[in-house]
Amino acid sequence: MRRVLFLDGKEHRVEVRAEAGDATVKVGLENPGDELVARAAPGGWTVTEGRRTVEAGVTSERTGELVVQIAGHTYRLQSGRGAVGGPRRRGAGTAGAAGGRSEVRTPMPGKVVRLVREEGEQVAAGDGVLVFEAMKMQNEIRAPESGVIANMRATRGTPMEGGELLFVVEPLEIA
Amino acid sequence: MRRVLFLDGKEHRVEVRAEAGDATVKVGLENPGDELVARAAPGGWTVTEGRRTVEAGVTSERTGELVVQIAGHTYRLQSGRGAVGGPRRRGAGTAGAAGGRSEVRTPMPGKVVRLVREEGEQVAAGDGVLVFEAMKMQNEIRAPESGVIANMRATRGTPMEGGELLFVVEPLEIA
Amino acid sequence: MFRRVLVANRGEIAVRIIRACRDLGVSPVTIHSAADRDSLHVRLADESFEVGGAASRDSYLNGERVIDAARAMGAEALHPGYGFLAENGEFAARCAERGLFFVGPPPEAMRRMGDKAAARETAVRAGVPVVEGSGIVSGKDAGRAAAGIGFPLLIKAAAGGGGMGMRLVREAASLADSLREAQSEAEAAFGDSRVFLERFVENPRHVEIQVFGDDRGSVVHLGERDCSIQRRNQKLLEESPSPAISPELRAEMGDAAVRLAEGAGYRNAGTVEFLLDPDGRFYFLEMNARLQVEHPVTELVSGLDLVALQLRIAAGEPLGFTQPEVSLSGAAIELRITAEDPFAGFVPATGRIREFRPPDGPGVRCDAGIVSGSVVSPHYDPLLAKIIVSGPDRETARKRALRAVRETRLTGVASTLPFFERVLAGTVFCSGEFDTSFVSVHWPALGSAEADGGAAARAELAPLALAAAAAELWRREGSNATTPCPPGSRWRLTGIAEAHRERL
Amino acid sequence: MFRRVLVANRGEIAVRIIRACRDLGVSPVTIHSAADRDSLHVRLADESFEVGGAASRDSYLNGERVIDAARAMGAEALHPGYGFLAENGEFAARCAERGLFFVGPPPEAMRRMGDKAAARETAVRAGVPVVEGSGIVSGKDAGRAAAGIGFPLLIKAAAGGGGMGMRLVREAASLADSLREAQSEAEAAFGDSRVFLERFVENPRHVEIQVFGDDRGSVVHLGERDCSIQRRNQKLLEESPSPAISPELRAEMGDAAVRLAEGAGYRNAGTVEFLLDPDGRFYFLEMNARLQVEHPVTELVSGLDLVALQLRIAAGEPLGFTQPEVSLSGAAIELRITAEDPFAGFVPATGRIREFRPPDGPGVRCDAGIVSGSVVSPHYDPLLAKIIVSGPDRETARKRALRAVRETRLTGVASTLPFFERVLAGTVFCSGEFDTSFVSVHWPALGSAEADGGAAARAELAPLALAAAAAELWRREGSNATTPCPPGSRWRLTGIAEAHRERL
Repeated sequence: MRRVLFLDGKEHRVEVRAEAGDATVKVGLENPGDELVARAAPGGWTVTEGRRTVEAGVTSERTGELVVQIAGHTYRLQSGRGAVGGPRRRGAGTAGAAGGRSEVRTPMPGKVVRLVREEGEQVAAGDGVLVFEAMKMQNEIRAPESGVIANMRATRGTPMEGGELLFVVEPLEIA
Repeated sequence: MRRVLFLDGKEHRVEVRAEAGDATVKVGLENPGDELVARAAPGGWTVTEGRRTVEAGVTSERTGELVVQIAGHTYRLQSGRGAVGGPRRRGAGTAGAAGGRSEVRTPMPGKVVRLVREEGEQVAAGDGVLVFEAMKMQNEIRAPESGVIANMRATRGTPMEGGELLFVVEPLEIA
Repeated sequence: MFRRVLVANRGEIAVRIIRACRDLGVSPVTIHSAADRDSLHVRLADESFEVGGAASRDSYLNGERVIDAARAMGAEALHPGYGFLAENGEFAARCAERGLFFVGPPPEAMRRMGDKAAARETAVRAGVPVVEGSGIVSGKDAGRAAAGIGFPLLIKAAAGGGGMGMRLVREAASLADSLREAQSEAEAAFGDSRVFLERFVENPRHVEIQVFGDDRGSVVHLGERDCSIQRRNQKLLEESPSPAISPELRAEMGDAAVRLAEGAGYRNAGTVEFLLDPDGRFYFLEMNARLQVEHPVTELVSGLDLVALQLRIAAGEPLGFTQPEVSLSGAAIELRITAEDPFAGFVPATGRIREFRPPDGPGVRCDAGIVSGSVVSPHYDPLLAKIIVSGPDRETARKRALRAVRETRLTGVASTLPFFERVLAGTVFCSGEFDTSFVSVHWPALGSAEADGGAAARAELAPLALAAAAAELWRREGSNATTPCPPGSRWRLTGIAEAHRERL
Repeated sequence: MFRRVLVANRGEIAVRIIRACRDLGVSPVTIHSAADRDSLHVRLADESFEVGGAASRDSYLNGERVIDAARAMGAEALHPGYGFLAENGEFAARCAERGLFFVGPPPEAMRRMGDKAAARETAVRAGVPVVEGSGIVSGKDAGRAAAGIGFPLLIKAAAGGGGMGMRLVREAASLADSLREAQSEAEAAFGDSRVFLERFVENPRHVEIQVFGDDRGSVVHLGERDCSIQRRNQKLLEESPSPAISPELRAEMGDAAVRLAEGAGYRNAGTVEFLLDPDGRFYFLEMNARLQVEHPVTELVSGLDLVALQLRIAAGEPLGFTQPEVSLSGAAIELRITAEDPFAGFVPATGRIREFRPPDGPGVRCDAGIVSGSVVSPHYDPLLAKIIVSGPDRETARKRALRAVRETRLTGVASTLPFFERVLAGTVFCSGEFDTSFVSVHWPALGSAEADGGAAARAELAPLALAAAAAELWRREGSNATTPCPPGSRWRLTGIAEAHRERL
C-alpha cells in the first residue's frame, strides 16, 4: 500500500507491506529510506526504527486525520486523499477548510456568551470572534484564517451541541 | 437468553436481556431474584447490583470455562452445556474430564524431569505423578481424581509443548 | 474513626478520598450523577447513590439530595473534596443539623474565608499583608473604586476560587464589559455574582501555604506550594519547595498563614494563597477553606497523608504533631493532566478515552479519575489525572516528571501532556526563574514547531509517527490493499501514491 | 556520571533500571531476545540490541554478545539487574577487560560470596554466626556428612540463589534422590552442579540486611527485610521492618552484615540473608552480591533510590552519608505478582495479558514489566510486576496493600493476586506472627472456599461474577440469542436452560 501523508505541512510518501499476518507490517519512508517495523498493540502500534522501539498511540478525531502520540509528543497527520493542496490548518475551534472557506464549529456542547465580531466584518487569522462557554470555562474562539465572516450562525445565550457551525470565514479574494 | 452456570460446584440459572444496544445488559439471577446491570468495559464488564458497582475482568482459558476477576478474587465458571453432571474439577495440570476419565496435559512447554508413578499404578486424588520443569521451576503434577494411571505418555527428559497429554487417570470402577 | 464516609464528589478527587478511607479501614460510599454511573469513583466505592441528572446543579451541587444519600447509605461523615459543595458554609451547617460530620472547617470559618472581602479584613486584623482593594462593587460604583486603586486591576468574585469570575482590567474603557463577564461567570460558577476590585501585582509568583488545625486549637503549617505555572488563573503545575523561597521567607509566610488561620477560628485543612512580588514581598490573596487539587505536592515533601489527617481531625482526633516536628524534605512537582488542547488555545476536549496508562515507578504517583474507556463529558471540569513526582532535589523531580510524562499513554482525547513535555524539557522551567506570566510569555514559543529541546525530540521521532500512521491506515483499509513486493526488494517509491479507498 | 548505561536484563527489573537512568539524566539502552522484541523494557529504552534467540543461554546469558551489544550502542557501564549474569564473577571481570564498568561488587568479592561454601568461611572469619554444615558433597560422601549434621537437613547449590537447587531432606532414605534432583536443578539454573549440606533450622523467619559500600571502603546497612512469606524458597511477600525485630536486634544484625561486607572487600549493593529462629538467634544464610528483587521495600522506608545509588557508586562517587545518617521510617510491603496459579499448586501460567491496570494513589508503587497485550512466555521467570506499598505503620501498609490488590486489574493469565488478597485479609498475616512455613501451613485453608475474611468477601461478590459471566456469554453468542421480555416483566426462570450454541 502506498500513500501520501502530511505532517506539519510537509508531504511524506510511505509504503506499507504486511510481514506476519496483520499484526506486523514493514513501512518504507522516502527518507531515510530505511524500513521501519510496526507491530499492532492495544491503542496503537509499537514502531521499531533500527534499534529504537517506541509506543505510538493512534486515534482519529476527524475524518482524514490521524493523531499519533509518542513519548508525550502529539503528531497530527493528514492522509493524501481529500486534503486538497496540502493539510488543513488548525484554528482555535474545529476548523474545516473547503475550497478556501473555513468553517468554525463548536468544540463541544456549550453556549456563546459574547460575540466580539459580526457577520461581514473583516478578520485576521487569530482574531477573537466570539466567547464560547463550555465545561464552566469561557474560551475565545478565533478566526482560523484571514478573511471575512460570511455566515454567523452563533447567537448569544443559545445552548449548542458539539460540532454545530458557529461561523464561516471566507478568503478576501473570494468575498 | 437463559443459561445455567456452575460456580464452585453449584448450579446457577441466569437470564440476560439487552438494555441499551450491546453495551448494557440486564441479568436476572434466581436468587436474590433482583436484576443486575452489566456494562461492557475494556477487558470485561462493570456490574451493578443495587448500589454496588464493580469491575469484572472476564477471560476464557479453556473451552466451556469463563474466568471472572473482581477485586482480587478469581471465579471460574462453567457453562451449562458440555458439563456433564456439573463442573469439572481442577487438578494441578490441565485436567479434562470425559466420561469419568481425567486427561492431564502439560500446562505449558517444558519437560518431565521425573516420573513418580507408572502406568497401571493406582493413585489417590492429589498424589504426585510426575515432576514437570517449566520456566526454570520444577512442579509436581498431581492426579486430579482417584483411579488408575491408564495412559502414561510422558517420558523423562523429552521436551513437550503446552497442552500435550501427560497421562490419563481412569476411575477404579471402570478400570 | 468513622465506620462509613460519604465521598461527595467525582473524578480523581473522589478516587483519592476513597483510597484514604480504605487505608483507614473506613467504608467509602459515594454519589454519582446519571452521566457518571460507570465512572471509576463509583466502581471503587462500596456503594454509590445516584443523586440526579448530569448537570451539577441536579446532582453534585444538590445539597439536600447529597445529605439524603449519605443517610440512606449509613454514612456518619461527608467529605466534600474540592469544588461543588466544598466551600459552601450553608451546606456544612446543614450537614451538622442533619447529624452528619462535615470533613472541613467549621461553617463560620468557611463562610468568613469564602467571602473574599471578609477574608481580607481577617487578614488585616491578623497582621497579614494584603494588596490594596475595594469592597463589593457593582456597575455603578465600580468606576470610582477603580480610579482610587488605579490600573491595571483585578475584578474578583467574592465567592470565587480557581480563577472563576476573575478578570484583569488594564484600562478604564474595558472595566464595564469585564465587570459584566466576571459577574456572569461568578453567578454561573458559584450562584453568587458579587465581585470586588484589587490592585494587580505585576509579575508575581503564586505561592501558597498549607495549614492544618485541630479541635484543640493547634494550628501548624506544612510549607509552601509554588503554583506560578497557570493559565487564566487555572493552575497547571505546582511544586514544593518554591524555587523562590528562602527558609527565612518560608518561616515568615508560614507564621502569617498560621496567624490568619488562628484569627479565623480555622480547623482542618486550609490553604493560604499569597502573591510574591519580584522583590520578595508577599500579599494575602485568599484562603481556600478545603482540600486543594494540589495537596499531593505537600504530601510528598511532608510524608503525611493529608486526606487521612482531615478525616482524623473531623473525627475529633488531635493533629498529633507540633510545628517543630513537621519535617519537609526533597522536592515534589504536580502536573494537572486536563482534557484541553494546548495547541488550540487550551480548548476543552470531550470524548472517550481510548487508552490510559499512567506512569509508575520510584517517586511517581498518579491520582487519576479515568481508565481506558472512560467518557470525558462536557458537564464537569476537564481534570483527568494528576501526575505527582518527588525526588531528593528539584532537578531529580523535574527529570522524573519528564520521564513520567513520556511514559504516560493517553489517547482518544486531547490533553495537556504535550504541554508538560515541552515545559519540563525547556530551559526556563529548569532555571526556576519565572512568574505567573510563564504560560502567556513562554508557551507560544515552546508550543511552536521551532521550539527548543522538546521540539527537537519531537522532530527526531517524526519518522516513527509517520510509520505508525501508515500502519494504521493500512489496517483500516484492510490487508487486501497491500502491494506485494518480491522478497528482498527495496522499497520503490515512484511518484504520487495511487488513490485508494479511504476509511479514516 | 555515565552518559549511557546498558541495562542487561528484561522484565520489571529492566524497566526499573531504565527509570533510574532517566532520573539521573543517563541514556538507558538495553538488550532483548527474539521473543522480547516488543516487550516493555525495549519500548522504554533509547535503543535495544537483539542479542539472540528466546532461550536465555542464547541471549540474556550470552556474556560476550551482551558486552558486544554494550559496545555497539556506546554504553560505558552495564547494570546486570538480578538473575542472568548478575552474580557471575567471570562476566564482571570480562566487562572490566573490555572497558565496561560493571554496576556491582568487584569480581573477587562476587566470586567469594557467590560460592556459598566460601561465603560461609568469610562469615565465620568475620564473627558472624552460621548454621553447622558441610563442604561440597557428591553422591559418595553425602551420606557421611549428613550423618554428622543430622536430619532434617538442607541440600544447597554452591552457586545457588532464589531457592534453585535446594532440597529439604527429612530422612536418610531420600537423601540420594534429593541430591540428584538438586544437582540437576543447579546445573540447569547455574551451569554448576556443586551442592553442600546444612542443618535445617525449623520454623525460622527469613530476615535479610541491605548493605551498601563505596570505593572509599565505607559500608553502611539500610535495615532489614522480612521475607518469611515464601514457597519452596521463592519469596512471595517481603516487608520492612520485620515484625519480629527489636531495634537492638536490628543493630546487632546490621553490624554483623557490615562486618561481613567489610571482610569480603564488598562494594556497591548487597544483601546478607539470615535465618532468625524462634528464640531470636540469627544465622548467616548467604550473601546476594547484587540488587535484590525486593529492594523497593528498603527504598520506601529509607527514602533512597538504591538503583541510582548503585550507578553513582559504580561511577566512583562516595556513598554521601554515614550509618548514623541513615533514617528508616514507616513500614513497607512488597507483593510479587507472578504468573502462577495459587489455586493449582502455583503452576506457572503463560499466555497473553488481556488487561493490566496497576494500582495507584498515595503510598502505592508498582514496578511492572508488562502492559495490556504483553505475552508471558515460558522462557523466563514468571515475575510480572511488584506492588510495593508504604505507610506510617505496618497496619496502614497492610490496608494499602489490600487496597492495591483489589484495585489491580490483571486478566488473561492466572496470577498470585488472589493469593495476596487472602493472605493480607487473614488474621495470621495481621498478627505478624509467622515463619517461613506460612504458605505451606496456612495457604491450604486460606485458599479453600471456606476460609476466613477474604473468602467471605469473595462469596459476597459471587452474584456479580455470575452476572458478568452471563453478560459475556450473551455477548459471545451474539445479541440474536436474546430472549425478548415485555417491559416491566419479572424474570421467569423455568426449568433448565435451553441448549444453545456455545461459543465460549
